[in-house]
Amino acid sequence: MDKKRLIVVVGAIALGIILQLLIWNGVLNAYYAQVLTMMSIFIIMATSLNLINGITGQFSLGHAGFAAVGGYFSAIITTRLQLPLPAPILFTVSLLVGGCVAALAGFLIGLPTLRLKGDYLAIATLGFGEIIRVLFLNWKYVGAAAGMWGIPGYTNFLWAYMLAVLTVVYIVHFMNSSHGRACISIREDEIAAETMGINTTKYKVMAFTFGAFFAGVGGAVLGHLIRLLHPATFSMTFSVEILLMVVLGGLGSITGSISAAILLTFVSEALRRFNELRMVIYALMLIGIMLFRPQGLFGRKEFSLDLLTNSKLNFKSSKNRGGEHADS
Amino acid sequence: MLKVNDLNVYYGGIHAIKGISLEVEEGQIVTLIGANGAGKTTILRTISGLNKAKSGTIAFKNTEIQSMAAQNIMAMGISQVPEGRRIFSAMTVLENLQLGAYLRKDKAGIKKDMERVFDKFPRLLERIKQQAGTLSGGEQQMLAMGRALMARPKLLLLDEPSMGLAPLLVQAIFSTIKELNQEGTTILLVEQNAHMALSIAHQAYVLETGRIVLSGDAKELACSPEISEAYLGGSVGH
Amino acid sequence: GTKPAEPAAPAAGEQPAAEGDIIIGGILPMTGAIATFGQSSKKGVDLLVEQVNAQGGVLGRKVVFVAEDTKSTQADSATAIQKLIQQDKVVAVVGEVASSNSLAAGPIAQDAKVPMVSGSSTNPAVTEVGDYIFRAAFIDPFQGAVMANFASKDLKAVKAAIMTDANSDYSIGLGNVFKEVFTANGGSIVSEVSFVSGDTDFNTILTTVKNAKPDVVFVPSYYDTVGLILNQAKNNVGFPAEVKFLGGDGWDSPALFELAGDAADGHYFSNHYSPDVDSPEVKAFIDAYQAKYNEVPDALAALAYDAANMILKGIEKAGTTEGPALRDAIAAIELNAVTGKIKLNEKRDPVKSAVVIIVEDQKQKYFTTVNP
Amino acid sequence: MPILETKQLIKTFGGLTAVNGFEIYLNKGELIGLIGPNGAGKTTAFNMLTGVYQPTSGEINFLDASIVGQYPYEITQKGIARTFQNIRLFKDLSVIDNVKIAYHQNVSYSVLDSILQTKKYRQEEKKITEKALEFLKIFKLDHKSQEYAKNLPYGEQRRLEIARALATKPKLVLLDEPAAGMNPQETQELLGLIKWIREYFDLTILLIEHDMSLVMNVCERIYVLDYGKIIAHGTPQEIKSNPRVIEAYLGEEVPVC
Amino acid sequence: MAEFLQQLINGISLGSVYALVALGYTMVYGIVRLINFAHGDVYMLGAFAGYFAIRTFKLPFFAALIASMAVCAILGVVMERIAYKPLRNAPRVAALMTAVGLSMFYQNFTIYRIGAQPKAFPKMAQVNWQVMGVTISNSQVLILGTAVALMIILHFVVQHTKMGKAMRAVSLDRDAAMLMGINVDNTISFTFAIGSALAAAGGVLVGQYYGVVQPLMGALPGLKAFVAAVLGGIGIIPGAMIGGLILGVAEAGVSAIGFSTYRDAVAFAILILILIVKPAGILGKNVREKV
Ligand SMILES: Nc1ncnc2c1ncn2[C@@H]1O[C@H](COP(=O)(O)OP(=O)(O)OP(=O)(O)O)[C@@H](O)[C@H]1O
Ligand SMILES: Nc1ncnc2c1ncn2[C@@H]1O[C@H](COP(=O)(O)OP(=O)(O)OP(=O)(O)O)[C@@H](O)[C@H]1O
Ligand SMILES: CC(C)C[C@H](N)C(=O)O
Ligand SMILES: [Mg+2]
Ligand SMILES: [Mg+2]
Repeated sequence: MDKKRLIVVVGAIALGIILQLLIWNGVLNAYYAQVLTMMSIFIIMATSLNLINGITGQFSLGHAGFAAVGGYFSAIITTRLQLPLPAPILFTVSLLVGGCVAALAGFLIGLPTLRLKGDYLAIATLGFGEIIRVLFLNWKYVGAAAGMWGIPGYTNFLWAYMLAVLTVVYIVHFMNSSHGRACISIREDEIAAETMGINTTKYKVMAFTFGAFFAGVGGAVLGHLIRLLHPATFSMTFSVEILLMVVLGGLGSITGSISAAILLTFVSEALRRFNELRMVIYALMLIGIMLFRPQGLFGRKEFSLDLLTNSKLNFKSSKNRGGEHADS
Repeated sequence: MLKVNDLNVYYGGIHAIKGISLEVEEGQIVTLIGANGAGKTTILRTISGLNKAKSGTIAFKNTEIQSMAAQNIMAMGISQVPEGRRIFSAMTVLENLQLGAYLRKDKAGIKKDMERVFDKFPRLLERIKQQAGTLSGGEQQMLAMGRALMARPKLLLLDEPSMGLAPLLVQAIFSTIKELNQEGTTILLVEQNAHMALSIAHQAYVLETGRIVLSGDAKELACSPEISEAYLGGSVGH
Repeated sequence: GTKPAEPAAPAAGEQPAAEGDIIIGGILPMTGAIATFGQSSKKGVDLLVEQVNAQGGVLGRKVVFVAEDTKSTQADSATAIQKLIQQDKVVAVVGEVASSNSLAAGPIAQDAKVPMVSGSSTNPAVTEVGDYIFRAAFIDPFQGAVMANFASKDLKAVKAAIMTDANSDYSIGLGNVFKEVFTANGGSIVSEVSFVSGDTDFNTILTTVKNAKPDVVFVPSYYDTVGLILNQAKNNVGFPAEVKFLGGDGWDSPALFELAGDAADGHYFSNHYSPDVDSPEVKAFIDAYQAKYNEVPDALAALAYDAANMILKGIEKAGTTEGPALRDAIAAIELNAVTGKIKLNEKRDPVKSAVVIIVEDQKQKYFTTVNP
Repeated sequence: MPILETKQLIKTFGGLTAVNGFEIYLNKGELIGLIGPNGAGKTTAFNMLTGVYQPTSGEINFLDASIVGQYPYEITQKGIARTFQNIRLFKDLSVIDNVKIAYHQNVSYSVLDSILQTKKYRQEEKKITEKALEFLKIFKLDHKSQEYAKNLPYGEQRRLEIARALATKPKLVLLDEPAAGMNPQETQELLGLIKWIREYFDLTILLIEHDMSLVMNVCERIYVLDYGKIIAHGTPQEIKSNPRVIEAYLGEEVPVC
Repeated sequence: MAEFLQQLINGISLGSVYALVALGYTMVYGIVRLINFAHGDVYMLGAFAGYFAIRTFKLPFFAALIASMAVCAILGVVMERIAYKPLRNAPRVAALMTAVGLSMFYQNFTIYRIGAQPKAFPKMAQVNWQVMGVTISNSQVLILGTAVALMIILHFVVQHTKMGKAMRAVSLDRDAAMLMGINVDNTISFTFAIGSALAAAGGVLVGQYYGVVQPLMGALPGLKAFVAAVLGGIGIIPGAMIGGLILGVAEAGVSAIGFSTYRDAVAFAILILILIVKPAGILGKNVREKV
């Protein structure tokens, strides 16, 4: 790891620990802790969707489905199996299991959708997400329509935050490797990528698998935060909400996703008490931002390129053309 | 017929056209040559209204058109074969040609012009029902030309019509341009193939990074040593 | 960028709480899939707070109600109640409407020792979360059994069909209880179909149900859907008039008759109260509600009104707003509420009688009372 | 022994036979031209050679093995690289990233290596960056390595596309109209470049071009395609004077001065 | 047999509701390549416009239908000018997200202004016909008939009229279309006007068919219509009809054989299977890009 990046990562970890200390000694109350935790979860969700949508250019609307798989399977580990493990280990195991089963789902969904492009892929992944939801809705073992409750509240801010840091580090490192560049080249021009010797199938499936893994972890963290899982949580609206964060931050920009996840969570909180007007204002704000910055807050750039990526781009006078990949 | 005066065009901060003035006499072929990125396309797009000039005037038949909308400029009798052909790829060859005549109402005239196009480009008739996007590069160029002709323009703007064409077709295209001109269409021609362009043009302007550096009679320019040095690649011929 | 959220400004029209006021929180689905229930509930509580303050408040202090939107989701319910407890220091919370959301909010209230009273969450699990969680409604098993017994005993039905909303645990829960009790009574279930909330076309499943030739059809869902179902059953699918449709408290809304028209006539549902029931509470509530909002209250409004009332009466009785004392006071409450007599059992669920209502001439009519 | 040989390649689109019995061979180290009227099927032939289209029938042997039915990436990995008639750079990426991507198949570190940023990853990444810069230097693009590809002038984009193709370490390069859109001056430069890369990288080259000043000056042999069929094959001198080719393709010369 | 036929009729009438909404969806998509997520909500607003036209302004049904179409046509044009036009040269997802924002706005603004409670939409006098033991109502026939008629008209307009050619030209290449003398702004406005008027017609017809209007009524049919449009090949007008009918019949079939809890899952599974076989939808041509 180069030095600058090491500083960022160490700084990020330190920030997490400081915040958690403030939470423990009550400077930040449980509400702030909850909001910070939600922000972390959305960072996990948004950056992992960015891997699929922004970096690899595959328009996916099924992220909620992966989160559902991760959430439910991790909760099965912590509630149904009665494993004789201490809580932190049990939680770790459940996160891994949730992530892996979600990754498997991502892999399976990635396969048949390879033939599809743009909007067709979007609707197919949306369909997969809905199918997953309906399956949970009918699965009595996990409570079916009543949802699964009594999940231990293992998630605290520190867990969510550290997992978010891990996710971001993973995705940034991946992005900056030859494998990540392969994904980016698929987004830019699939035919050209193929003639560069890149197995586009492999990398699309890989992006779906990795993206789904982290979405699964995100779902697991969420489940152990609200201590309840309900199929309705993982509806299409949830996928759209995460997509909003990715687009708002800038497709392909990890710092953009992070900022947008924080911003939208914050705004949604700040507006909560407006009740019926809450979503009206929220919607107007979204439209406003999109009109004002169509390429997203960060475009395709990173907030501090020096620190987070190897390659420094010379961004002069260029119109961002992100999102062209969505052309069918 | 067309008078461009002190034209300045910007792309964001980039000053692409720097105070250019040029004139096209009715009935002539005027060619605009220059290296890649000199601003040739930009001038044509500004004339046809796709780009807007920051300052300067463009007068067509004594009417100032620089602030008119593209479709209204077309309606005045200016037609353009854009760079990169820009045919309607998911439409058939026939539909592309019909769209060329979008502003026209004279059915009989349209039919006649359609025949004229097929006469000049028989390949298009062979492919009349084919999706334009699957045509070969050369076929697409023919279609783009044919489509522009369907508007029966008074002034035809051609942006690199010979690009990607087989030698035989390059000759064909150039003789078509000449024919069109003889039939009364005024032509402003942008070309990389300076050789050919100068051979059919009356007047020529040489462009370098947004400025006109040379202008004059095409035949004279063609034979001038500076031109053949810089734009004709020395003594080239097959 | 991890700045904590600032407390939001209160929405227009709401008075900010002053020193010494009693602040009651509300977590309600004001937007999202079940916004209609949240809005009715809020109207109910607002009415009560207005009435109480007009009479000098509670313990001589003014009552302030702050409602937070839950967007009809679990995650938002959890955050909303957290915010009320931490930021607004509410002494108790009304809500959530749906059981699944109450289950997400419950543990937080329990941990913070702040009583939470849900008006309409009917899943038994809601109050099992802990001793700070209460409700004003009866629970699903009771209501489902009421209608199953009513079907077999009063209507002498032997063949029943069940239509449930696959997305709603309330609906499915009631369906299951009905099935259990009805078959135990010797009846048989001839058809079970489901739909999802938001559907508008029920012709297909109604055709299936009709062809199974049931004596009764149990549709434990909400009035917006039920209105359409009854309408299509009569007008499109042509159900014979002898086949009775049965439902639960979810049917209770004037909108049902608007949507179903005369197609609702002759069918039955169970409810917490009937406007016909000659109780002063019901009459006063309906009059006040109509005066304030110019519409007839639905069950959600009545239940939320009662839930908030349980809290305020609890405070009065406890003489304090301290969590543990308030909890004990609410647990021991006896209240002649709009939706019936509320007295809680050891599971903190009200032991209430249910009324069965028949629809006649597009109006509710009291039919019978069933005691637990 | 030819490095590439095709037998009776046919490609039809619906009712249209775009390529009809295409047969060519390329010996190692040769620089061969493929010319023919527009729509003759030249690009389609390239597309079959690189796996972008599946031939309707026929054989393609590369290095003594059939490559019919393989994916484009497999064919690239076997050693065939190409450029496109309409430039297909990764427009929104930097010049150097364009070249780095082409190195992908030669990268040996795993995903795990890159996540953990192991020594292997760091060494190889360093090597890739160095190599890519080296390539850019060869193509005189190194001073623009951080520029967006789409911001390059046309001629440089063409050069970058060739550089990118060569970075895949091919044995055979297919160039589809590399001089299109270039002025005569630039075409002359390109001509020199093509000759030079063949020597330097020890390549076999097949190129499609309509600019006779290029084709006739660099190619050792030329195939002429018309209506999907090879109608002539020979040295530039033979082709220039072939009446069929003149009639179908070249036409008569027009003197200017 | 009679039951089978009845269910088929049920499926077809559900499908024609989807088709009716999908037509406008697909047309707007076909011309501006925008998944107008707010389309389902324009349908809802159209239904409300019809509701108020009948309830408040006491218009007869058909006058209300026309009024609602006119209101929504204007709304469509305004919406395009304000929210989509500035994004014409922006990445496509930007416009998609604005559409999501608009959808949220329409839904929540309606909830805010009118309330979330459903309202009863006045029904037309119901006539049921019995054919071979199968019940068909006049509303069903009206909706199916309208959908088919609109499909034919739209298809004709887009494929064979001058305006239609202009619309398609705009969809393929705006600059080139301008060079043909086409007024691109007007063409796009026209597209949105028609698309939104169609949504409104759908809203009013469906509103009266089911007898209800409410702020979220556009969400589910909007989604299903989108699925139907994709199924048929998005941008292809007859595809919307085919997609809608397939979806409707499939849903009815799944419910009829007793799997109603899995209805949506099966509908989506069918969609995915069809897309795997035909990646551009049933009528879509899967042309590999020519390189
Ligand atoms: N859309 C654009 N955004 C920014 N800069 C542009 C744009 N289009 C053209 N330019 C710049 O304007 C200048 C003139 O470009 P123009 O396309 O007019 O040149 P040209 O003479 O037609 O070149 P060519 O021979 O390559 O077609 C160039 O420097 C080009 O990079
Ligand atoms: N995907 C396709 N669908 C239908 N027809 C096609 C397709 N691709 C190519 N064709 C047709 O096949 C023929 C050969 O096209 P090709 O692009 O190979 O020509 P070319 O020799 O490269 O011509 P040019 O020199 O103009 O580029 C053309 O008539 C073209 O219209
Ligand atoms: C309003 C309803 C959705 C509430 C329902 N009784 C429940 O417990 O979930
Ligand atoms: Mg140009
Ligand atoms: Mg070609």
